[in-house]
Amino acid sequence: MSTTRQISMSAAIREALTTLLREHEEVFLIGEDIGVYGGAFKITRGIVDEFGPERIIDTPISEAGIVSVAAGAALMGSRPIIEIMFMDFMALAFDGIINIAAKWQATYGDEFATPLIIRAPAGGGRNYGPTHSQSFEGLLLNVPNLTICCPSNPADAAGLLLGAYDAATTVIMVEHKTLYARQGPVAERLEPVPIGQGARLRSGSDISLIAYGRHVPAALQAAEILAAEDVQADVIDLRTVKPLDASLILDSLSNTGRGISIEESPVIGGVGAEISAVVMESAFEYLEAPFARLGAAEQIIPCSPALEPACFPSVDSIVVKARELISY
Amino acid sequence: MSTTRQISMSAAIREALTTLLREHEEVFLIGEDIGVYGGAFKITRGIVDEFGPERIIDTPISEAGIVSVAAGAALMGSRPIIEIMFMDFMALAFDGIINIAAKWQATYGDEFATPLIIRAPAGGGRNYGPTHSQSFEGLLLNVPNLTICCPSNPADAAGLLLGAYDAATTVIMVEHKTLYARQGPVAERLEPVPIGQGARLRSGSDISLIAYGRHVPAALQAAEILAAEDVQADVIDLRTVKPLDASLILDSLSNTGRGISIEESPVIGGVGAEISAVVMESAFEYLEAPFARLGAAEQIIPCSPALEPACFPSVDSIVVKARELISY
Amino acid sequence: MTDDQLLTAYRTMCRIRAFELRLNELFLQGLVPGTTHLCIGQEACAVGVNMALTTDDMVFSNHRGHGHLLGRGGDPARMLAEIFGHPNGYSGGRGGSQHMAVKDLNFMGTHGITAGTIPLAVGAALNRKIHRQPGVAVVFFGEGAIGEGIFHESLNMAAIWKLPVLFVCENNQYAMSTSHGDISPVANAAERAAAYAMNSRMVDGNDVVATYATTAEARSGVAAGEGPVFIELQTYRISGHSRGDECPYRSREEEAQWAERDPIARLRKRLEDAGQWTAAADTALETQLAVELAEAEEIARES
Amino acid sequence: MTDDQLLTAYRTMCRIRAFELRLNELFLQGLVPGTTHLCIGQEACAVGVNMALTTDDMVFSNHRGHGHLLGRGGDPARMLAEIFGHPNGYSGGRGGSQHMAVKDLNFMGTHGITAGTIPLAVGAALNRKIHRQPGVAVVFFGEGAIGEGIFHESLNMAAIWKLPVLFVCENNQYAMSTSHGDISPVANAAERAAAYAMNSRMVDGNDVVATYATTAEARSGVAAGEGPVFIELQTYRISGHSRGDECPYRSREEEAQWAERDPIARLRKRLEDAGQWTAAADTALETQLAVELAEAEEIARES
Ligand SMILES: Cc1ncc(C[n+]2csc(CCOP(=O)(O)OP(=O)(O)O)c2C)c(N)n1
Ligand SMILES: Cc1ncc(C[n+]2csc(CCOP(=O)(O)OP(=O)(O)O)c2C)c(N)n1
Ligand SMILES: [Mg+2]
Ligand SMILES: [Mg+2]
Repeated sequence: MSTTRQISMSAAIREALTTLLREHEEVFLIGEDIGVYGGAFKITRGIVDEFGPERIIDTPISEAGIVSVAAGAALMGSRPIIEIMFMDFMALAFDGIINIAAKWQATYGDEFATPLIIRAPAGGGRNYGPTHSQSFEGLLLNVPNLTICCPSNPADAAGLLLGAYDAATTVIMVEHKTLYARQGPVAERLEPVPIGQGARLRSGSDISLIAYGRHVPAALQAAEILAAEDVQADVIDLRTVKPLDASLILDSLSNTGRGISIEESPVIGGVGAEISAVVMESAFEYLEAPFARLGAAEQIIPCSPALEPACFPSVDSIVVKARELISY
Repeated sequence: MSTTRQISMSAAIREALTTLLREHEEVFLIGEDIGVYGGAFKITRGIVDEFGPERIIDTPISEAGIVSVAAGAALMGSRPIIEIMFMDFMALAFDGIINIAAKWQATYGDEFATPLIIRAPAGGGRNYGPTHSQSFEGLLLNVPNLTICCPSNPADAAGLLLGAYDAATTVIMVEHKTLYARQGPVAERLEPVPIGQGARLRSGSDISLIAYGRHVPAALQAAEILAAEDVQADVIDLRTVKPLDASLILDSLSNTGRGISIEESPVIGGVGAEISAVVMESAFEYLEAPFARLGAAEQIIPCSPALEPACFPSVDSIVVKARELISY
Repeated sequence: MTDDQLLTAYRTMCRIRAFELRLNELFLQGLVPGTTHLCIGQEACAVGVNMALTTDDMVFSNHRGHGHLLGRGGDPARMLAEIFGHPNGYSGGRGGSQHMAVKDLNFMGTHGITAGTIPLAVGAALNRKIHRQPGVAVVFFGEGAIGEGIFHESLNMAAIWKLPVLFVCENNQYAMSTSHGDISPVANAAERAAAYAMNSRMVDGNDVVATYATTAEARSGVAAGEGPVFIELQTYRISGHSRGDECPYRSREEEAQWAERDPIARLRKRLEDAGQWTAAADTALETQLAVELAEAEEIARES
Repeated sequence: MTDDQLLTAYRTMCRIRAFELRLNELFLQGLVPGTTHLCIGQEACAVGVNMALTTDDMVFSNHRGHGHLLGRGGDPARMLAEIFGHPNGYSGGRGGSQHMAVKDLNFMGTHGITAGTIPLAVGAALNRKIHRQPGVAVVFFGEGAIGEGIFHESLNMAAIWKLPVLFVCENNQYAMSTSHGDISPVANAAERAAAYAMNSRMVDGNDVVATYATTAEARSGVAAGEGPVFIELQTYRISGHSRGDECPYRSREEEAQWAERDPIARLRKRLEDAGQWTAAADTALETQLAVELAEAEEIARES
């Protein structure tokens, strides 16, 4: 493995975007205020200086148009990378995602591919309130032909972008906004992370903690606490939530017999429901306790710092749930 | 119980709409071509003659606008009932559903309720192809504060509309288009069906068949076939998929120890995933075989009569899966 | 249009009409799955526009797209196969009438979501502009599509970026049952272009010559980088919206008035008046088209 | 405007300015969670429009809504409580700056989705029309909101149904970092109204008198059933878009030019010139507002 450096997830994403722009003239970036302003989260800051406004395209406030216009360009050979300023606004573009991007190639044939990468800062934890804190991976899971990635660290955030480019399909990149500033080791030369492969971040035979995005660090912390109680957690970072790495999940559960999914989407109909169902179908015989789910509460995400944290899984709630399963 | 008559699901829905319009002046219908044309499926045929174009509002082709404009009217006390011509087009209105209708009251307080009933002909089986055959209940399940109903027969279709009116929240009414012509017994005077209550249509102690919409008749047929093999199926019609009737599901599974969900949404991240997870969490100790899911295939829904049927559960696939679980 | 072009236009319009009429028959016999939308009465739009385009141009269609595809050179056999849901159909039977595309023809797709292809055309044009490639994007849509927000977002972007797009609005007076007057505050669809400072044209879409000429003229400006143009083609859907539509929302008088402006009859009269066409030629053409179509149907059925 | 109204307008504008300046300080001290959008420079819009409305009118706001709510009579203490995320806030702390509504004031909500309240206003007006109730719907939005499809769908419906809606576009020249010229093919936002055959007005939104007069005049037509009106208020966001915006997208010269047109300074000058106001009065007002605000802050903090 090549040497690494510590950089933030923002910097890693910026580097991956720059790399793709340099290596492939078909790539362009498109979104609101991504040029001089660098986007609401400053991910694209400075990129326009190198590539100019023809490839770093600032748009009107038109999420639906952005996605579908990009799909049209993709249809002719472009490889657009879209930024939707907050994932909440993606709801405005669901027709383009569901009825166009996820369907054109499947319907009309392989000559009609519309490969898109759609990046979106997502999730809670910043007190932005009900319309600026959602994460739609749980909802989008039910759309056939869609790929959904949820990186938890700088190397994966960059690597999944390269992997998404290679996959040449419609990929939703869910970037948790609380992770942008997090530092992590990244190889000198960025390496693609293949779509659909999770990673085991810690081995343990007592309980599986299956997480993605910002809940991966939380799961690792919970694992430390549990280890002090002699409970060894197997921590899985899904990295891609669609397609799920079912074999890694099975591998983990067949060892532990107990597990928890930890997600940013609401629990009902979310990613954990799918994981639980997959565990049911593939690891039933190994289960020693019912597989459990943690995720966002069934409500709006409030702005108040006093109210918001209770809406999401935490190191504490993971530990509590794990103890419950261990003593089941 | 009052005497009943046999009418089609179309007629039952039409009667429920007429009843609501007569009894509550706050109710109006809004949608595309619902007046003189009676809607693409002729559900509202003739209604405009009684109530006039001021209460049966034909709109431009503007799904997003229809939902959000109706929400604005609801905010001031109206009780709009929307028709989205095909559920596929609801993707254009997801911002209004997710970021407005499902959030306004929860965010701003009870004085700011936006009660809406959104009816949508949904699902496959009519060879309408990829953009006219989808059913989004699995996807919408992940939206907090939303109610989703999927009637399987005329009485429930009418009764759930009355129940949705009483519930005074945002209710998505998923009407499977292959059911419109189906006849069934309906009480002389329509009776509301409370939101959130499933119904046991057949008792059995060997296996639970948990279905909704058009798969309920299929489950009942499968139950007949299984009965001939001495397998007694417990057939549950969910009627409402959000909120799920978890106690009925538990009640059934605790008796049978085996079960299958049968849905119109794609399997991954669909309604069955949630049911499976609920079964995992509540009925784990009773399970004698892994709970199984049947639903739409992970692909576009093709137009071809030769290809489409294979995309959906069928009497056959239910029976085959049931046998598999019984001999597990 | 040259004399030859006029004859070609006439033949193609008749081919479209024959295709649609036959499809209607097959429908009534229950031989067509799903649904379909016929363009009877709008043949001059499909043909006039298509004839003014080059092979580099990218054509986007909508739900009422048989004429657009036939006008672009689509193979009736593969279209029928698609409509029947057979494997040899343009989309392998997956798409049916509302979802066919042909890469070789730069025909980028009919589509079932109203207004859904408008942004795709804008994106295709954006691609051309970035990579300085030839060809303009052309998108056909009905006047009803103007109600969709994506219409607005698309025209706005095309205008600010001066993209090579021709927005071709076939105003056939109705969106399903809804008359244009009931859903438009402006009398003519073309007036919408003002909001985008976009050039617009209003043409008699039942006159293939005018349609061709306007499209050709507009296209050359668009191709030269002068920015998008909005063309309103005023026409009429002679057929119902889709299967089983008895058109209770419009009057028989109105239908009769428009029948007098039937684009095929008009062109035939013009050709006859100019001595370019005869009743005998017409009978021969009719027979030829019937034979062609029967062959196509045969191939489609077996495919 | 009467002399009294002018003084009221001035005081309210100063109250809004003081509120926003204090909020900015609190922000910089890290005492405000989430984010917030200040309307410094746009006070005349909020006040001029609100003063021309009646209590029956329903006001819809957007993300930059503090001025709209204060202008409607909102309680600064409850607003600050909401912004702090405290239970006594207008939305119980759930909504924060971008999500507050006050039923008693018929203030139907600030909102975080750009253009999201435009259709709500149309729906509120539809409700009024069906039930023949008094009051018009008024919606504030920025010129950036015009990019959204829902803007188009909403104006279209309001126009065809002749609904009582005032569409108030505060054109503050920028949507975040994007200048109006970069995302609009037409020079003035009001030109968009042409696509809906809608009456429109263009006003100096930094002149509270003109804003008031135009709104009052437009409102009376709207209330009389003459259909919706689009008002463009030309103004400037003196503050950055939100926290930490150093405005690299605009020039210091431009900022200086607009600073000369500061709506508060202009109104003060006018009042002073007319002998209605003095420097002493101004100092007294400043003190009074500071005291008021400190009290509100105190209440908000403890709530
Ligand atoms: C998003 C969406 N909404 C509604 C429909 C249903 N629909 C199909 S065609 C049509 C009318 C379209 O009218 P217009 O655009 O004028 O085209 P025309 O049918 O007249 O050719 C409607 C409402 C649809 N296919 N997609
Ligand atoms: C649907 C949506 N897209 C993008 C944003 C992010 N956003 C917040 S305010 C803003 C600019 C709005 O500009 P304008 O409408 O002119 O209002 P102004 O901020 O100038 O008052 C943007 C892009 C959003 N909140 N909602
Ligand atoms: Mg039409
Ligand atoms: Mg602005």
